[in-house]
Amino acid sequence: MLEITTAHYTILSAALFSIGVIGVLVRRNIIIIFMAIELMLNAVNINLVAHAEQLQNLIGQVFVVFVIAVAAAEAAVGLGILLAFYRNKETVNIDEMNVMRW
Amino acid sequence: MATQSAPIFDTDELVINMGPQHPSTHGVLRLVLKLDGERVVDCDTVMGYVHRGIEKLSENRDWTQIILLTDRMDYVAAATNNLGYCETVEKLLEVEVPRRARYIRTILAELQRIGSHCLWLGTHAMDIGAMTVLLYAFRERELVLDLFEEYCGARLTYNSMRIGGLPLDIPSGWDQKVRAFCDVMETKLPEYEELLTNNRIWLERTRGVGVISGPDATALGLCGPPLRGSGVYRDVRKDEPYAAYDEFDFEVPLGTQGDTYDRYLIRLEEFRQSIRIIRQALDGLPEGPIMGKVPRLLKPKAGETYHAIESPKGELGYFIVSDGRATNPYRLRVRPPSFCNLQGLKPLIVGHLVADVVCLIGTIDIVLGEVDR
Amino acid sequence: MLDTLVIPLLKIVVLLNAILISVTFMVLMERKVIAWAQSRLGPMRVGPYGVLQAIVDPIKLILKEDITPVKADKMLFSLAPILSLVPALVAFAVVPFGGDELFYVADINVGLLFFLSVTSIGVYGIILAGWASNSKYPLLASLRASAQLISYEIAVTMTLVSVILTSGTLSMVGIVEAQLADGVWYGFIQPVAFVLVMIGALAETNRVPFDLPEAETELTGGFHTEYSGMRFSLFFLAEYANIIVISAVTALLFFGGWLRPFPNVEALAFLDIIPGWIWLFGKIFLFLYLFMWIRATLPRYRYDQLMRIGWKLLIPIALANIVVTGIVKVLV
Amino acid sequence: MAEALAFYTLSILILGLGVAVITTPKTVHSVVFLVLNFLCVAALYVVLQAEFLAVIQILVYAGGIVVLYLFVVMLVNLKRQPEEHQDPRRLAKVGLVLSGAVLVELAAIVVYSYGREPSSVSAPSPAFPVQGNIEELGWLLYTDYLIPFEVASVLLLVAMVGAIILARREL
Repeated sequence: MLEITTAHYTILSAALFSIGVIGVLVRRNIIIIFMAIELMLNAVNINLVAHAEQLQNLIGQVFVVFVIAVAAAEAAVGLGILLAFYRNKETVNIDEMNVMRW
Repeated sequence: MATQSAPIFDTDELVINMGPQHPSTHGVLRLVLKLDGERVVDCDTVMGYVHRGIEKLSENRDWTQIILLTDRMDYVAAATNNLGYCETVEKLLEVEVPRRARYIRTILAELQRIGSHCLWLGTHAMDIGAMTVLLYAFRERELVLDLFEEYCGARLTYNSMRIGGLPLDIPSGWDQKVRAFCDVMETKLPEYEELLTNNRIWLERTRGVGVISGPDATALGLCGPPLRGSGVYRDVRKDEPYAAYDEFDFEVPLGTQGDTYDRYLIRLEEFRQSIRIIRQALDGLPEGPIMGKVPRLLKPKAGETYHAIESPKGELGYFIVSDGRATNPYRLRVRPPSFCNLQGLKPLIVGHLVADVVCLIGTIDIVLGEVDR
Repeated sequence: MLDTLVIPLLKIVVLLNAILISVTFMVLMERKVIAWAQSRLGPMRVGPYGVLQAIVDPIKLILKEDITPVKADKMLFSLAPILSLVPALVAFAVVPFGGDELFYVADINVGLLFFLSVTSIGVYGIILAGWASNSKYPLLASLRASAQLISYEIAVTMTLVSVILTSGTLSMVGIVEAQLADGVWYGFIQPVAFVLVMIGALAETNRVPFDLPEAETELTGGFHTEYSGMRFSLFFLAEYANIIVISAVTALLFFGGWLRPFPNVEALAFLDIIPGWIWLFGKIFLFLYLFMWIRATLPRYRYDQLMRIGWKLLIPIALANIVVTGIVKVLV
Repeated sequence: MAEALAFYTLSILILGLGVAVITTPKTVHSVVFLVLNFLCVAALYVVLQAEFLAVIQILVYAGGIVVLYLFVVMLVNLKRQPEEHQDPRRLAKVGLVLSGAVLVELAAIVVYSYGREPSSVSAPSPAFPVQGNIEELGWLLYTDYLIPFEVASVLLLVAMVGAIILARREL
């Protein structure tokens, strides 16, 4: 129990990932859904870093750098779309985003 | 989609109240600004927070008591208010004012212009963030106030003139002090200029901000430095000389661009011209009485008159109707320069950023006591 | 136990107290410096030449009533000042006040990046303060502030890359030692970077001429309009702690930290009599004075001009500086 | 001992804040919890000896991306919460069950892979020692992973341009 192995980190990562999944599936506010996706990305990152440490190999960390870069891009574009959508429809409810055009 | 409706509100529009309690509305002016981001798309000027009914009150005061009320209009330039009122009544009464009194009045009015412009410069610079200029300008304004205190005992509301002349002759040695002040002021002006005139940030904040063309300015009824900043030659001191201005040699600075920077330069130049006028007046100060021949009981003939002077803010006019029976005016109406210049605020503001709003309130140089009366 | 826990904790306690006390005296110093610049006297009532004002002011602020607006978001309203102050204090963890281990809390291999990242957290305090107040002026100010801080953070970070390239290390102690090894302060090798960092520092600490988030004459006080008492003073502390830490980092990166001038010129060795931390404090003091001097002199930029300077001037110059530094580094 | 203490404290914080992010009714509070969550994750990276990533996590995630979220939340001044608008076609409970399934699946994978052979994944000879990892990380990024690195920069450029175009008034 007191010795922390990679398994511990993997379980933490799995739990955080599940929280993210719950957020995506249950909430309707698209901003919260975006944040849940960020949680999931973080869960993945924890996993990568933990394994990088276990395997004494930095490639996992390199991947985290890429994940962060992709997350930044995703946030920028996603929130841009969200703002454009909000300006037209006055809502951030994902259920109302059911048309491809507005 | 059937449920699609017009937007309930624009996401970007924000209505804010600037004032009546705001550090840079120079009193209790209230501006209702509609903002798109930081840009002002609409502006509503609300005033009247210091309305004291000075015009109405005047109808129940006798002619001399009203001088006291005029002090309270433009309270940073009380002497010019006194001057404008007294000259109007003198015109109505057809009273000749002695030359010495007219000279001293001119000196007082020009000192007042310097004092008022000091206050304007300080607060305007403060609004744009240059804190030190405020203190520097107030340091010199303090000297003006000292001179006034020595002349009439008051520092803000002077009540310094009487119908037909002046209540007091200048104290002995006062003219030397005024001369010394002129010298001091001349050395201090470069200090302000050093801090502002060529300051890059000051240029960026004032150049091209609040541009108004000459015809537009005339159409809006602007007066004083805002009008001259747009290149319109209009100065009551030159056009319809009063007091002793026709005897002095001075220039009226004009702007070319009509922006905030031009108005700033004009007022700075007016400092210099005021000093020039004061020096000429002191040099040529004639001996003689300070009160004209004024009847004991002031009872002008029935009739009306309008007389305007150039106050630091612009054209200050008084319109007085006398019914010939009472010892008080039948109607007194003031044309306050601040009020007229405030008309120009909205066209200046719309389209600019919030930060420019304070800069533009500063540049038209209003005093709310005068706007509301 | 003693080395891993007690001594670091002791250092932290000493450092925190030193910061807080120096902030109060810095406020006094600012008031005095600006007063002299404006031909005034400044505080004169409390103690000789008003020196005790530094003690009276905090007491006054603590005793003031703490007002929470009814419509404010209570949780965030309370959280915002804390979020503002904590990063400012945490940033001191990597600031070495001397080469000896006694003078710093931690010398980590990512020291400079740590400093940048921690200061980037400070923006939350400002945004949340503006939002939680549920008031328009603070909201406007906090939007300004967040855009400003993020923009200038990018500029500063990019500029510091060229310093990192020159020194080859991210450790604060390492950077100063690299300056000793190179025999020259980086302010002389990287003058462009120094100027950029100084401008960025003014913007990041919300100082004149970039003090838009708290532009009193425009926004009635900025993001902390609705704050009073101790919460307000936390923002105050944060701002001044930020100024001190950014002055310290600038001194370390560009002015050789605790090194004497011309550290490798033997003829000046007699200057070594003065201990290193005094050199550093002197340099920090100089920068603080510079901040105050600028505040007393300059007007304020407008929002769009500020953004233009940040994005169209500082960032391109910083990028060009990186390229030039890289080329020189490869060639030399 | 110290690692265990740090791990458990941080885990509880990370999970608790994660739950708070998706359950809080106010969006702004969610964002704040997300920031705190990211800070805790950064601390976890320090425990895992990835200091550089920890700092990058704070600098980019907490200091950049989440500020963007906060910005959007402040701009999108909601009059009504989306949750008040019920769409009968969407059932929250189904989502909950599905996510439960994901959790079970993940747990199963973990238990399966670690429970059976605890020592099957022993450390191979390290190609890059983790000590002082910035230099090695930089070395890797600019040699073996140069092309992905450059592609990532292009991605960011595209995202930046895209975001600017999307955020313009007339689309």
